[in-house]
Amino acid sequence: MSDAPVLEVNDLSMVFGGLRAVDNVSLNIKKGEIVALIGPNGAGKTTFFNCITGVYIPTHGEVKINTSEGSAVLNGLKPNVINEKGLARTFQNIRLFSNMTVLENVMIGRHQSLKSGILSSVLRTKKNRIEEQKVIDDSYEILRKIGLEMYVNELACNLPYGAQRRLEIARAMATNPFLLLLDEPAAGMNPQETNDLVELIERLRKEEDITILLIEHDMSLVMTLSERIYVVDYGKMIATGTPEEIKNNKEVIKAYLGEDIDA
Amino acid sequence: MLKIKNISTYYGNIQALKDITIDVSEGEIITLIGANGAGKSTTLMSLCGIVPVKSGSIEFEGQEISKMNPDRIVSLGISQVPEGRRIFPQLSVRENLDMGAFLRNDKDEIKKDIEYVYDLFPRLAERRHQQGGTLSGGEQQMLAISRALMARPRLLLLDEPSLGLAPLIVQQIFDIIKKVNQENNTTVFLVEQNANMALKIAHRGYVLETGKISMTDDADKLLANEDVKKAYLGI
Amino acid sequence: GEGGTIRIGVAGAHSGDLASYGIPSIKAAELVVDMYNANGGVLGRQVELVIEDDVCKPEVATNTAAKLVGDEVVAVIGHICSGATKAALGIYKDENIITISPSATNPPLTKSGEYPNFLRTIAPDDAQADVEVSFAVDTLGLKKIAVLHDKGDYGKGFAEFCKAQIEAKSGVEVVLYEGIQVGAVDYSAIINKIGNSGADGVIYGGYHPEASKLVSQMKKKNMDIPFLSDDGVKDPTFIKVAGEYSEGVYATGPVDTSSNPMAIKAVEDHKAKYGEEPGAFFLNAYAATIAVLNAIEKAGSTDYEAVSAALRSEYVETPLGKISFDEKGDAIGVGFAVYQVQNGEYVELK
Amino acid sequence: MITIKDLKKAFLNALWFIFLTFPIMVMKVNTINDTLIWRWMNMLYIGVAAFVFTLLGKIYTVRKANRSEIVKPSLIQIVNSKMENKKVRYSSLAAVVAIVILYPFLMSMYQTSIMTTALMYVVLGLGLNIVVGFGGLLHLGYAAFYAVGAYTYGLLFYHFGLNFWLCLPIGAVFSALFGIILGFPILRLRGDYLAIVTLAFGEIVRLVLENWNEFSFGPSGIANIARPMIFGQKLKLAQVTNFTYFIAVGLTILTIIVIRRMESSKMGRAWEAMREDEIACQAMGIDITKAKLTAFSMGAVWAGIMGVLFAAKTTFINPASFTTWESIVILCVVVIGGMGSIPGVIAGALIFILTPEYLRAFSQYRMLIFGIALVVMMIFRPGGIIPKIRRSYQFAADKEETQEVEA
Amino acid sequence: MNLEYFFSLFLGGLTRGSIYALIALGYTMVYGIIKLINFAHGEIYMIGAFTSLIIGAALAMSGMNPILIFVLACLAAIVYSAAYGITIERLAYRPLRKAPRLSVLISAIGMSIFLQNYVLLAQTSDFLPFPLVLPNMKFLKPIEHMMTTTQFLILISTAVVMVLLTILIKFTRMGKAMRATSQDKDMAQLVGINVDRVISMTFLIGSATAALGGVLISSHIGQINFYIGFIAGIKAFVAAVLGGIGSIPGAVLGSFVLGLTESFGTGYISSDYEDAFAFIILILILIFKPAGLLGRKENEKV
Ligand SMILES: Nc1ncnc2c1ncn2[C@@H]1O[C@H](COP(=O)(O)OP(=O)(O)OP(=O)(O)O)[C@@H](O)[C@H]1O
Ligand SMILES: Nc1ncnc2c1ncn2[C@@H]1O[C@H](COP(=O)(O)OP(=O)(O)OP(=O)(O)O)[C@@H](O)[C@H]1O
Ligand SMILES: [Mg+2]
Ligand SMILES: [Mg+2]
Repeated sequence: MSDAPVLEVNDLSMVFGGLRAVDNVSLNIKKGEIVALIGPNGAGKTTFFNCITGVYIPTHGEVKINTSEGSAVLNGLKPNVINEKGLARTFQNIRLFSNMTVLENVMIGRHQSLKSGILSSVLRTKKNRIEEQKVIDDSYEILRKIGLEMYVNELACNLPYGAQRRLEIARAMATNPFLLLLDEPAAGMNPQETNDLVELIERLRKEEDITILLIEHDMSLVMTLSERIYVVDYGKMIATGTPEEIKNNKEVIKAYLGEDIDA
Repeated sequence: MLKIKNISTYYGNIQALKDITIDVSEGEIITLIGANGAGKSTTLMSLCGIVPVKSGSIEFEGQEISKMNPDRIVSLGISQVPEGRRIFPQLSVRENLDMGAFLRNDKDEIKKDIEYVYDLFPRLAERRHQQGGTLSGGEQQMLAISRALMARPRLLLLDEPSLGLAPLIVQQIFDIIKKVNQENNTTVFLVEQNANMALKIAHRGYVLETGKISMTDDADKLLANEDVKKAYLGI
Repeated sequence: GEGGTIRIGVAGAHSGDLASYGIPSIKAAELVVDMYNANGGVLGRQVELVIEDDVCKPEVATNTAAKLVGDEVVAVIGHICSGATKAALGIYKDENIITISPSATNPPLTKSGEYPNFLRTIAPDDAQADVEVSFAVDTLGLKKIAVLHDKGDYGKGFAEFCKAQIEAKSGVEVVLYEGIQVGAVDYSAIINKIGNSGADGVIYGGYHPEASKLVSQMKKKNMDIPFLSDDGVKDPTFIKVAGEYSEGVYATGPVDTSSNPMAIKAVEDHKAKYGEEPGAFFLNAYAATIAVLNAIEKAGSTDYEAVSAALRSEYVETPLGKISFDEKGDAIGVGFAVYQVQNGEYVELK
Repeated sequence: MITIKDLKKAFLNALWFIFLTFPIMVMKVNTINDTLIWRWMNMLYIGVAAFVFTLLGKIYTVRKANRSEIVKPSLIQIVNSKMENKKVRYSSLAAVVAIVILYPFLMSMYQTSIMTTALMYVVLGLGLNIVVGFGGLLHLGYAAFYAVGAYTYGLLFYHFGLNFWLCLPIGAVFSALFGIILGFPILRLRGDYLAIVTLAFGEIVRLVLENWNEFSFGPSGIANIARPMIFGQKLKLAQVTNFTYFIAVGLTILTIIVIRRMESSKMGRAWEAMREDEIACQAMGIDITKAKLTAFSMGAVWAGIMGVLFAAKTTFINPASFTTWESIVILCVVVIGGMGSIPGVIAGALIFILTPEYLRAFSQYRMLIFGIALVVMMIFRPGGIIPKIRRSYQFAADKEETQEVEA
Repeated sequence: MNLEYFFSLFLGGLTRGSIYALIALGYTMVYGIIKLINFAHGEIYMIGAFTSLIIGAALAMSGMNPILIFVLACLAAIVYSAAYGITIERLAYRPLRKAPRLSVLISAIGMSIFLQNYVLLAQTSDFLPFPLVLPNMKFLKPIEHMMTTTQFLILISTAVVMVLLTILIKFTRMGKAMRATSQDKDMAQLVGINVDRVISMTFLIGSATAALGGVLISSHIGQINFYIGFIAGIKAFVAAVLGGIGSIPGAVLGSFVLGLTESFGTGYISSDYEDAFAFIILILILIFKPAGLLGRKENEKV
């Protein structure tokens, strides 16, 4: 059981009009792994994420998860159901709830974990009050872990770009996922901030016991963090392997990395 | 060519820029680096008149522009690749490029320039009829840069042009910046998180810290500076 | 209070899209009151008008009524629209305030017996429908009639009575019964439908703006069947607006009193004071005001019971003729006649 | 402060407005009587007014530019910070309670009556605020739910003699059901497409009421609906007016409490998130279908309740009271007050409904003034009278820290 | 089934449709650029009609040639409506460029109330007969009972205006600037577009179209008062949304669908529910095509 990959994608395709943005991609991730998905711009990475998380309904293929609660097929489910099943994501083009505070953004993430209905919140039962306070405290705790506690009551839109990216991660973490999908988490960060982010992701994996699939163009981050890498180009999987293997793969160098890659 | 003198900019009650002074001379590449939220993008937006400056002056080729409307400023030969790309989402790639050349009337030259940017980014040529909004992040970035080039600016403002681009393309973008600077003598004002690369191609650099200029020097000297290394280069 | 002025309320639509039906009653009341005050008032006291707008909306009318109650009016001239009148009457009834409407024609207002304090100087819709239908069937000899209305409380109420009365007669049928859309830009569909129904005449319940649109579009389509309508159309404006197309149109209206010397004087006074012809329901409001003031005078006090009795027992000379009110509150002596547009003028058909 | 240039500008503006208003203000045509009247004085008035207002506008902008160097805390912030203090809070609360209780005894029946109307709009505004302010769904058919409530009471009373108190919850439930019925077909619609469909829905409901005589009595409506009673006792007019007022007060308080609690609950946050970004919202595990439907039905409940009260207050209902215009008025209450802000909506309703009543003195001009007031209000306070203030939260962690510091 | 009856309903529907279209075109244009449900658009239409009534009636007293009067009054209406359009934009909408969209909507509602009452007070609340009447054209004689000269002119103008506006938006510099402005105002400025001027131009063109509608439609109906703009505005709004708001051909298509639905609904079912048919078809279409008939689906890339 523990050997079965937590996420299993088989022959996934996504077609827009005549464009095969994702073309027969298969991929699997084991529990606790950090896996990177890289590839040139427009290769179909984000589309791949969208298919897994239910934003798009894939044209073809299967997305499956295996957890302690058994396995489940995700295709065709709504994004919120998929999130309930334990997949959380961040967005490449930041999509925070911009006119809500940082804390509230994270509290939204906790939505699923709340049990009380409208009636008990209107009557403000004791159970409800305790639950509400717990959401607040939990959310604050998450912000603290991610290092955003100084912004709690700021509006999300007033945060600097890098902080917004981290808030995306915090919000995703709040949904208690077992698998976290990060779309270019380091975009817009300077090298120093990227280093901090590497540390943060490492820590999240260790402390929160989650599996991570990330898309990133910053090779220093990809190479240090990930255990395995998948490379796509024009929607097709062109290579897979450890960072070392990928770094030396001719095809990948030609399509994506370029000759002189430092790191 | 560009003289920014003691400008301060506010968002409501929050002061984003405090007494910024920057000089750029013709033909230079200068870069502005700084942490998230330091005010780099705000500097560019103030320059173009999108965010009004409260005090101070901005002179472009001897002309005071700090109170001008953005479209006037742009017509003086300044164009910008804004943060977040800001592609016109419902225009096709081709139409987005045409918008870049909005103030120009030389049809034939425009055609040539379009071919030129298609050459620079073959990916765009492939996607020329696609709606801007559905391009991938990186494709949008290429389009944003191309659109700015279509104006044939004399001063090109770039806000994090390498954001979200594949390593191969990043390299290419910096080459293009250099090329544009050398071949067309376009002055470049570059805002970058990728300080390493930026400082490598720039002549001079400024460091911005929470709305204030904290350091300015030749690019290679900044690259060697210990503080800069620690804070921005991640070494 | 005692010894002070006698206050009379004037309520109705004074602003908004129905203002043209409400404002003439203000002017009528003003003219009458000026006349009385110039002659020393009523019971030796001056009469004062309290004018309040209800925009013809029931919800506003209740507030208007509360305001008038607060201002201690003895009687109210109004309201203009039946709906607003019904809402306001709930309040006047509890406070024993006489209410005389110049224009609310909805039959249950008097017939239901719910509102003993309510009277009107206009005949109710059913009486009018009676006149209309017997004219259409007995005089014009129509056999297949299309009955249309504007979906408003006045127009639809009138049309319903017409329909019922036609159906009660033998050998005549209603071939089309429909509401038209007020304010629509074009009526060709409904006109085609009339043509298709084989109707030999149209009865329309509603006001003149829609009527003139209907009539002119019918004539433009060469549809030449009699068009009959109600008091809302028996208005000189209709003829002006519909122009040549109005020729031959029938409309019911209060028996012609324009030769009545009081009516002539009232209209002259209006022209002198406001520089224009009076508008809709002007004479009805004029008569209502006179009736109230006269009843107070005759009763010798502003006491509700006394005034109410006086209104029902005393006949009074008004521009509508010599009138009084029956038990239910409908004016006796105010009847309907049929008019036809002939050479650009409404002519009473005897 | 005023330069020659400004004067010149003011002069040009005056000319422009003279030109603009010329046919309508100066000429008066009556094609019925074929008359044409020239009113040259109006031209003068317009010119002078445009001139003066331009200069005043100039002075205002100059002043504002000078002033904003030091940003003063707004009145609302001051009030808010004062309210932090428990003593101030409780004493002002006591004062409000006292005024509310004494109001009908100190004021005339008319004043009480319009205050009741205003309070009804407070509740309507708060209800619509759930949909528009919290959920970000532009709703132009809210009056339909109001109608559902009113007709629920009107018909149940007419046919079965059911009393006001019984109909209150029934009206609420019916409205909520209608909310869900409306919600379903429009789940996929966004923004203004939603607005037009809600408008269409509202009109359809009204048209049905207007045309389906057998069911609703058509345009002649239902009259003689019973006013609220206590223990089946019929009250005198003045008493019942006061009683209705207190019912409105009670319902207003109930609404405020319930909606406040909803807002700060899980559902309230989901509504807000939905307003901000539907896709991200779903990615966070929120079922937006459910969120939208609850927003519509929870919003509709209040309209239903107020509909019942409306029928009881006016004793007469007909479809003309539930037009699109009515929906627009309620929307104005929400936006003028401050979208998403409960105190804002309360202030908005009071101002919006009471102002025209107090403008009765200007009878003919009042709608004109009212129109201008809307525009001016939006220009100077685009976020509404009392814009939403985000609450900040208390953390257990905070408390621990302060304790640690103290220790 | 009676074929002639069907055909006359069809023609009636077309007439109605083209009337809606003439108003909806300006509506959709203004919406396209600032995403504002311009409640005052109906009032601009009304002001156009009133201006032509006033000017037309005044000129008629001088005994001028009726055709010339018609043309002059029409021009006056266009000039004045355009002037009102840009003035309203300047006063009531421009200061709110950065405000929440609903605030602008309320401002528009305020403007609409103001303009109605302005005309009501300065002129009259009565319906006035519209003095501008076109003489019948000879070649329409055979189908006169189905289509009058004015109807014919309305149809033609709708087609012409639609074509002109489509050309304007698709192919001219101004059109490009309009499209860019509607999508991203700041970025439009950054490519050198004077956004304020572009928006003013849009209002100018939209209002001029409304004025043309005001004159022709009033001449068709034969009477106007200060309140005609409200219903016209709502119908135009429905038509524009039905076709896909922001789309020029969409507005025309939507208007025709609306006109035909109402006409056939009245003809074959009942005019009691005439408006209801319009609204039901609207809801049905939007359920299946949430962005209207010709509206582009907002392609949101995630
Ligand atoms: N909704 C859509 N409609 C049409 N084409 C689309 C759509 N979404 C994505 N595409 C196209 O699919 C391709 C893959 O896009 P995707 O966003 O997945 O790329 P990516 O790998 O994430 O690139 P980047 O690294 O630049 O973000 C691109 O060419 C893009 O233009
Ligand atoms: N529209 C806005 N309203 C309020 N505050 C803002 C706004 N835009 C930016 N700020 C604030 O102004 C400061 C400067 O922001 P700016 O975007 O210029 O930073 P930056 O240096 O470009 O950062 P990054 O590297 O993240 O892009 C930040 O503190 C930010 O929170
Ligand atoms: Mg991507
Ligand atoms: Mg930036």
